[in-house]
Amino acid sequence: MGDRAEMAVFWIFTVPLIAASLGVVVTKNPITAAMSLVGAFFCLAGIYVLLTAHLVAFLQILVYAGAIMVLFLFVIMLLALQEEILGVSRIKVMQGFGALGCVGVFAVIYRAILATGPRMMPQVGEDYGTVKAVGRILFTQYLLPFEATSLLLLVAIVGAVVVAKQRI
Amino acid sequence: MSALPTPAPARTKTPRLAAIVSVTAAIALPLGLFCVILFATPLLQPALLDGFIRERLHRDPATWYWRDGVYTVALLVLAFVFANFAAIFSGILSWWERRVAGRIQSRIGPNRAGVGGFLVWIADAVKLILKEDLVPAEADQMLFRAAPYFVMVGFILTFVVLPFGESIAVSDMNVGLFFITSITALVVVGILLSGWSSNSKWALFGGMRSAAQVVSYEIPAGLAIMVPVLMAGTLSMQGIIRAQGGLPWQWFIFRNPAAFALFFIFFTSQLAEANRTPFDLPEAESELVAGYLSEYSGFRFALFFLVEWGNLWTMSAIAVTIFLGGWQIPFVPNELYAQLKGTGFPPLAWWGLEAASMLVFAAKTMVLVNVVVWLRWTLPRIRVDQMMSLCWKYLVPVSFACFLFTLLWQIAVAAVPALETAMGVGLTAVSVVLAVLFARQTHRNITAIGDRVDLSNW
Amino acid sequence: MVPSSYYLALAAILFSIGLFGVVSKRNILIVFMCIELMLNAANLTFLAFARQSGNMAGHAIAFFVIAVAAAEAAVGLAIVIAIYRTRGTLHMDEVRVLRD
Amino acid sequence: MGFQFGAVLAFTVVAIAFAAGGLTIGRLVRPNIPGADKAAIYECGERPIGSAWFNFNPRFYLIALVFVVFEVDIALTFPVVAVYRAWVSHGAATAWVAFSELLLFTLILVVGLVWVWRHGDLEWVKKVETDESAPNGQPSSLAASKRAA
Amino acid sequence: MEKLIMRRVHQGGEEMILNFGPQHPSTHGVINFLVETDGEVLRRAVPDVGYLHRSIEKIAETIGYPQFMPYTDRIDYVSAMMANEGWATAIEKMLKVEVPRRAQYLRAIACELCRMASHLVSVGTMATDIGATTPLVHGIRERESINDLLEALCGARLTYNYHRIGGVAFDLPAGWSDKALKFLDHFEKLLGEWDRLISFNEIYVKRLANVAVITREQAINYGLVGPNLRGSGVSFDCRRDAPYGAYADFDFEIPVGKGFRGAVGDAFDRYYVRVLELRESARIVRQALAKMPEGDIMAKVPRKVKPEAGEVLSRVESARGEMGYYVVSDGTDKPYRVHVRTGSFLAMGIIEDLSPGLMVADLVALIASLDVVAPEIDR
Repeated sequence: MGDRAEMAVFWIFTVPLIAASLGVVVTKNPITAAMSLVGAFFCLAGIYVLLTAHLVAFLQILVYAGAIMVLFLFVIMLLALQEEILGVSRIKVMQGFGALGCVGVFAVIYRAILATGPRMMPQVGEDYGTVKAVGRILFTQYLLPFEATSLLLLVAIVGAVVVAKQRI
Repeated sequence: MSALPTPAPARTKTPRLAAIVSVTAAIALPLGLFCVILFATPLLQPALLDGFIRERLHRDPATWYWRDGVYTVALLVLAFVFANFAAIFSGILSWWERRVAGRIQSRIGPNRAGVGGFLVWIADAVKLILKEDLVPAEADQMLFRAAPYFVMVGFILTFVVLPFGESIAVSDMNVGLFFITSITALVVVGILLSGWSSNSKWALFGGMRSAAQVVSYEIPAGLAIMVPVLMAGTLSMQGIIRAQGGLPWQWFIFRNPAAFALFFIFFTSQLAEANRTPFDLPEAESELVAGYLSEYSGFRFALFFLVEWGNLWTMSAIAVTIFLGGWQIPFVPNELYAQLKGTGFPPLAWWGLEAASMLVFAAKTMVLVNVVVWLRWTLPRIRVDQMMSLCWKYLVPVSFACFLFTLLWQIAVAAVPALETAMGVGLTAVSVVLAVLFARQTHRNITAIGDRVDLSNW
Repeated sequence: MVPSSYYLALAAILFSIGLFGVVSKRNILIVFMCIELMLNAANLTFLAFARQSGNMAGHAIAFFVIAVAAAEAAVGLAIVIAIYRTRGTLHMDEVRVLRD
Repeated sequence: MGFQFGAVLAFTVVAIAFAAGGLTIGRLVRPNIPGADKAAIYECGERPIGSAWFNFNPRFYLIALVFVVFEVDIALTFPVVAVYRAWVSHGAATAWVAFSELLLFTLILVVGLVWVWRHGDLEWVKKVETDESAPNGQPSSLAASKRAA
Repeated sequence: MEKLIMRRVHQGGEEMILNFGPQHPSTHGVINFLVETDGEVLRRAVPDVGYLHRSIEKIAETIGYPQFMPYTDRIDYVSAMMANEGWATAIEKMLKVEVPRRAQYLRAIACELCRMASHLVSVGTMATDIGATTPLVHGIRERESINDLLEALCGARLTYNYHRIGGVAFDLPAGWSDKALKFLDHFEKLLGEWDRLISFNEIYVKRLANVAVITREQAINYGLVGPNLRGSGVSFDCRRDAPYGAYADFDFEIPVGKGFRGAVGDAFDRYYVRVLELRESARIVRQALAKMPEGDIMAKVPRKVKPEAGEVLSRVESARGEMGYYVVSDGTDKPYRVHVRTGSFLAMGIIEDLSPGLMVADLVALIASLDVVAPEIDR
């Protein structure tokens, strides 16, 4: 894929990604927010593919769009959350400060990025980012975190079920 | 079959034009679709496209400024071909299912539009396009309209990695099976949205049931998929097929007893994910009227239905790919394809072999499609709590056990390679015996009530 | 070729949007979504750096981040359900008031 | 590589265009005669009682919860499973190491499943909470009419 | 205007209240249930009947006794023959008319064929409600053969109007017995296929066994009749315990629920009792054809039916259980009051009290297993 095409694809994903993320924080309706987030995750997966992270891209879709967002949708639908009970903070000042602070954070990070300057991506092998490559490092270098993840998931399932069952 | 045959009503003769049109369509449409796929899929991929331009047009695309544009157009054309394949084939399958259902229920089935009612699905499509499109006033307008798109995209995307033949797959990604598992998410989101946005209680029931069902059965399906991955050592669909062979005992299903069990688990899970009987709870007509489809009408409804019947093909094709040897032709080694293809533009012999592999794949898939149809018109529907306990208490633990068994099995096979072949031959023989016994019992049941096997009157 | 700074800037934007949501939104559910957004921004940074250095460690980290996000969402949403069913609201200020 | 994933994008575009195109063609040819009755929500021919956007039983949420954890488990196992065969072919020693790694990972998750099972969360709670309006053993219609009176 | 029945459900709680019917595929006609659900589990299902009320009892007061016969067909159009018979026996009791033996036999044959047709619809729709669509079509196919036979006998396929006060309208056509016997030979073999096809299908059994159990006491207390009562293990059948017509001459079993696949009185028992009754009905038809006496098919009945003042109750065993005709005469040529007691109406009474704790799918199974027919509820 040529450079121009790659740049074009980058923007094809980036513009909707930012729009969708803004949608999450701007909208009042939780369903719309959740759908924006789903859109954002799909665009992000596209960006991951551009970064030759194939496995992570589809893991992103599988786990985020397929599992976590289904969970969110379930909760929104089960609790029948309407707009009234959602509203934004009543303290408008908070919002202003929030926006200001975030712009500040962004400015700081952006300066740091500018300081490092635009780095060109190096060429990577055919194997980079594929299932097998990731599997290999998970099997060797990151073995302990890998096993720990299963413990984390075990704790999560127990904790979540206990909490959710409290008044069911 | 009745003891008191009433004289058959005089057959109205199909008009000659309709007869010609329907027979032509019945032959030409599937044939044409497969031909287009056979030629378009390899030809529109960069490698062959470049080769074609270089050898036949004598230009060098590498120097073109708009080379990516050419590829993009090629991809869009390819996507269009597959979208049409999905739409037309699901239409044809809907007709086929209704005909088969007619035979199962000792009635005729659609027989008005064209010979054998073949044109009925076109009539249906035209009718659904011409129908008024209703959106309930109290529904969430935007999400109600958006839901079919989610389902449609989730369905069409399956064709990106779905193989049809040796070189006939749009894309052989290294994450192939993972891709298929992940895009199911789109369908779930679409169904949840359609159920919720309708603001109808029946739709909500259907949407909830469907989402719960699809996500639950994704676990046994995902575990079942892992076993072929373990055996093939790759996630790529084509890679998994290449790891198998053309003869039954070279298929994954027979090479490992756990895979044999998991094939049925996978098939059951796929039935559940496609909302087919006995897992048709989400649109259980006699309980939920039409489930999440209650408020949909016209073309939006048609989109959901297209996906439902299209799923028949995709679910069967996936099962064929990972368990039943895919497009592998008996006694044709994988190397032969590469040898025939050579380096330049492939010769006719290669195209012939590709066509044969496609035929094998389509034939296997159609067998499974018919099994799904057969099940639908035979079995009752299970209840929602039974659906859940079947999944979590039976399928998931058994899948886990099979998965762990396969881990051991792979170690054993690595030590004694003959084990796999022996198991393959043994399980194939067992399956043949079981099939024969089943056929005998069926024949006995048919003759016991004085019926006979009658395949006439199609 | 898209330079790495583009990805990093994008990640910064996502992170800031997520942060804004966490700070200004008072609905627990939306706050959760914003946290997911921030986690994703972090993931994007990991992957961008991984790509820049040609090293796959970032992928493994992104992997674990996704797993953590899932665990967090499962527990978090369970808490959301519990709160909503006992208190009838998801407004963070009100939940805090009702606690004591 | 670009082609493989470009295909996903192209198929998405075409799928959306396909659905949108069909709806647009439909818009040109189909009738459009709206009416209040047609726009009503279907509830078996009666007027709907209340909205469907209503608290639904959280039973489904528990299922989604268990699902998420196992889905993540499967997602994490996939890449490891893909290289398992290669590891096994390295020799018996590596094979057993790889086996025990996957075994441990899976077993921890199975513990979760067993716990949820033991805890009774895979059961469908059918018990109806007895409220004051329907005392046990007494026909509820009596109680209901008492309340109505 | 809010429906009065809305008072019966608990509103404003955490339950969803929805209308199940009248336009619902498995309410077997226009019946409405107000369903209070918590997710998939029902809190209560309150039946709301009356959508199909046609004032048939009132019509009887405005027209003469013989003229009312076609209306009785419409009380229960699935087993119209028994509704005919009930009306005929009631008026015959009033007039003290002795029906000729041959007519009684013909009535028994027609009624049992009709019972078979009705049960075929019942078990078939039950299978459809559980989700298997094929058995219904096979059942309907056999029912078509029965309808052919009945059509040959009385000229109609659904609303027969075959009975007359004092006898029946038509004698057997030539060759009819052979046709009927040929059908029975075929049909009895088919019952085995029916069991293989659906009755003992594992999913089907799991859906019905131990679902909506009606105990023996409940069944008696709620006044259930017919297969619903027998499904709970109570052996009561008007044909045997209050014989009318020719039934005393025949040898047949009364199948009762034994807990075939679960508890006694569950949905499967009610279903399977009907399947077993199909065989018994076929037996009765065979016996009646074999023993068919010669003679008239009509008694001598005055042209103008004008019974003495008084009241009478007739009981017949319809496909949906005991059907009672209570007729009061004031001595004129029109009845003073007619009341029809039907099995479906009684069955509706138990649904509300059985419903708590059932699932939505179980409610469908319960309604189907009670075999309610909407026109019979409302009349």
